Amino acid sequence: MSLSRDQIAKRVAQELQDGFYVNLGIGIPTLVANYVPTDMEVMLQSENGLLGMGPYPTEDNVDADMINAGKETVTAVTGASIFSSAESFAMIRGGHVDLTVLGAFEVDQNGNIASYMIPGKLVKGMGGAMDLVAGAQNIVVTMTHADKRGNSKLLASCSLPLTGVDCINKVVTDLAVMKIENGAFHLLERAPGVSVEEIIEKTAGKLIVPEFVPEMSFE
Amino acid sequence: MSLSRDQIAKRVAQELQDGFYVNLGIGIPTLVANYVPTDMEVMLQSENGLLGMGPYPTEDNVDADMINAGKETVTAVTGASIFSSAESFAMIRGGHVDLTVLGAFEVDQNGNIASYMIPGKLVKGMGGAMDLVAGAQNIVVTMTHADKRGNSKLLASCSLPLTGVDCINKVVTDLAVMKIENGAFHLLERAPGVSVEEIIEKTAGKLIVPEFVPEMSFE
Amino acid sequence: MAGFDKVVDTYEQAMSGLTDGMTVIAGGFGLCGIPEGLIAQIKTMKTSGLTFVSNNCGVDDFGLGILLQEKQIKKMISSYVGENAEFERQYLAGELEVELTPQGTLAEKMRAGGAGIPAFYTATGYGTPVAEGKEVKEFNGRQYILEESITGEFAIIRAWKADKMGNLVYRDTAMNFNPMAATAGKTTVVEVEEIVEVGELKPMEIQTPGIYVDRIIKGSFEKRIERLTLAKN
Amino acid sequence: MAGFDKVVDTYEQAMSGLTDGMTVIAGGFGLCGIPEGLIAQIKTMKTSGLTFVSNNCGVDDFGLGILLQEKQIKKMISSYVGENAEFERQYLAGELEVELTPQGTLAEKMRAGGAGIPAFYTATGYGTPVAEGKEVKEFNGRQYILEESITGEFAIIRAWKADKMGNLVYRDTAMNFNPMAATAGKTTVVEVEEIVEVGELKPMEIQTPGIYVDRIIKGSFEKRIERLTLAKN
Repeated sequence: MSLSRDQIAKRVAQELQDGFYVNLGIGIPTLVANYVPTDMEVMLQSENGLLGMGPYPTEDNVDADMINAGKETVTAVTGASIFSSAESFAMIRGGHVDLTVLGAFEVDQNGNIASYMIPGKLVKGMGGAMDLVAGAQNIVVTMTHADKRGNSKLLASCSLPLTGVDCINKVVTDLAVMKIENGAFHLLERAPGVSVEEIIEKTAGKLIVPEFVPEMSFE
Repeated sequence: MSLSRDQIAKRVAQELQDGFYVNLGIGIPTLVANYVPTDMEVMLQSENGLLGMGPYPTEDNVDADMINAGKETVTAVTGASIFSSAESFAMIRGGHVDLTVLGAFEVDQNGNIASYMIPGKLVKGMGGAMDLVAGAQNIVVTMTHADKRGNSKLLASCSLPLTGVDCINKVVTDLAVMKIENGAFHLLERAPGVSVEEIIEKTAGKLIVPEFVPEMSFE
Repeated sequence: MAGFDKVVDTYEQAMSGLTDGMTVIAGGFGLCGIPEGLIAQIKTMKTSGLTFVSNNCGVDDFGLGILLQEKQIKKMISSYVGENAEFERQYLAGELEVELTPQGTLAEKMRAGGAGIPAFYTATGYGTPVAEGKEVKEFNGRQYILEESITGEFAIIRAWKADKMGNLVYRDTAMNFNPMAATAGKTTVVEVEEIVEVGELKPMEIQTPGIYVDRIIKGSFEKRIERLTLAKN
Repeated sequence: MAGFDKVVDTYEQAMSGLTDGMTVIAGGFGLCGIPEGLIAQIKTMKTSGLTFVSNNCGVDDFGLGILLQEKQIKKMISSYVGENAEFERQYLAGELEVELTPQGTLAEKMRAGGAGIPAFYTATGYGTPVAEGKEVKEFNGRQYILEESITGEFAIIRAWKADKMGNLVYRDTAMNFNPMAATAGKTTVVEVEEIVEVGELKPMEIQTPGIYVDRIIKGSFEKRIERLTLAKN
């Protein structure tokens, strides 16, 4: 069975470590915040200038001046700091964020990512995505393994305009966990009940498959 | 009579305007603060991170954490702000300071300045001087017209290593006020009782002398 | 403090000197922290052919979007310009130029512009459409592109409090691009929620020193929320 | 907050990992805002061949000067290195390398290092000995030189207060180079006057977010004054 969005988020949450500063993109990455292990603390960075993003506010404490990078109203946790956009991206560009999780249209075997622009459609802009992929040492991309027509999104070479080059280390899809190294995807785990064959079939880029591929564990 | 250090400072103070942000270097420039006209307000910038430098402290309010760029204990005026060295030099380099006053060993007719290094002597460093001369739109140099042996310090071309090129607009010496423009010094005023001939004699660089050279006024 | 009193009474005074074809750096992220009254004044003035440097372009009927409606904007330099139907129409019709710039690069371009740094290298955008036509240079085995800084004839920003000398503090994430924008305008105009006496803001709490600020006006703000998101139960 | 508790109890722990030949970025201006106890710990450790990036090099018997006395410093990257006789002796004897860097360029090199910007252009130093061997480029009719950023294996800084997560506030002009130095170290160690509980420092008052800080130690400071200057009664 392919994973649900929440299950993908839950699997990504296993990449967290106590004391990590983490930037979560819009969509599935945002859900990761719901699965931070209870014995662990992480600080969420929002690139509009907030380190220590908290939950959404109650109706009583909504404040138009407290939003996240997705323009949603949020709160700040105890220990949070607020700063300018230049400072926020100094943090990101300077490699100080421990883990960045974001979505993508395509990822390729060389760690390139395409996530912001589909030619022919209106270009809305890259926002902070290019800075995030260029700055982070440790990036996890979350996406479905293939698009709705069954075309693989894990390619030999991205077909869409790139957001960044040679920057993605790890991909968590609805079917598998893979790392990217030396010009290939390396299959690390498969979703419970998903066959290695299905993953091979839906991966267009070079895929290295070890002898034994464990199922993801969610206990 | 050539001007005293205090008189030079007094003459430089006439370059101030109400509402100016001003950076005063070490030595004669520091004295300018004593001659700010009483109907005028200026804010003094100290490049270690203080905008709104006040007088020296009394013994009771000395604070090791409140110093100026000359490492002297100082106070802050009402309305002062304190910031990092990067922010301070962003201000300076970005041309936000209205007037900079500093000393020099030599100035030449092309607006070059040498002020930090005499080969053969120990090099102590340029501190913030290179940033100040590169950043300011409006710089006044204060110095004696000639050195102790009578050698002119206003040259066709500086002989010492430069602090900055093509950056000095105005020079106030013990003998004269000059502007620098189009590759020449232009004599604007002479010290009371000092002859135009003496100024010509002590100026090695190209000097343009108008028909009438007024004496400085100190009323 | 005559020479340092930067408070103006009317929006006309606040935006006086803005003329057709100028570049305006605007603070704000989405609709958060935008100088609402200064934008409205530009609409009133009907100034046109403007280039705006702003992370976003508001929504159809609020923020910079209202200047799009009036066709006063020639060009936008932004990182993200969704949420705006009129923007889309003008862009597709070729009536509006857009220079998409990564958000962090945009913030740094403003800061650099204010700080007298004409250009800097960044890895952001290398190998992407953003890098087209830009110089590439290698440092420590990695490729970087050269990005030039941005300044404008005007900067329009919002702060929380200003003292009369223009020392500013911001309120929470309404800070965003405002401090950098403040440094990058030849004339910087700030619209604030509150004007306080000089001395009320302490030296260490001031986030933008008054040296960057030319005019201050007290505004009143709608503070529209773009995406109201509440905790479940 | 186990994972975010950065407080250490001993100077040994604070400087653990520093080894011969490393580059250390140090905050402070003159003797103001220097991490006195961390410097003393480096003396105790006898680590040698160090490169220090610091605006100044202390005086003979205080600040970084005490590491000069022990010949632990191989190279200084500074803007001003007067007030130090042993410095002069070692420099003239060829025992000490010195890279003089304009003060604003030095501050910006640290900031850029922390911000992932490998190099930037500045007019500062163009046409002077500082420009030797550096790339020159013209922007808008003016000449600028390319300056590369600086990072170090360690940064040692002083702040006024830290919460246990490493959020920092500084005290008056003891701030100086400390915030930039904090960002430029692979391991950043801060010595503070006071450690407070998380939450005591408000989000908008924090000057260095904890993300830059790895270790915190409470120090006690002599705070020697280099030039006591008093008002004339």
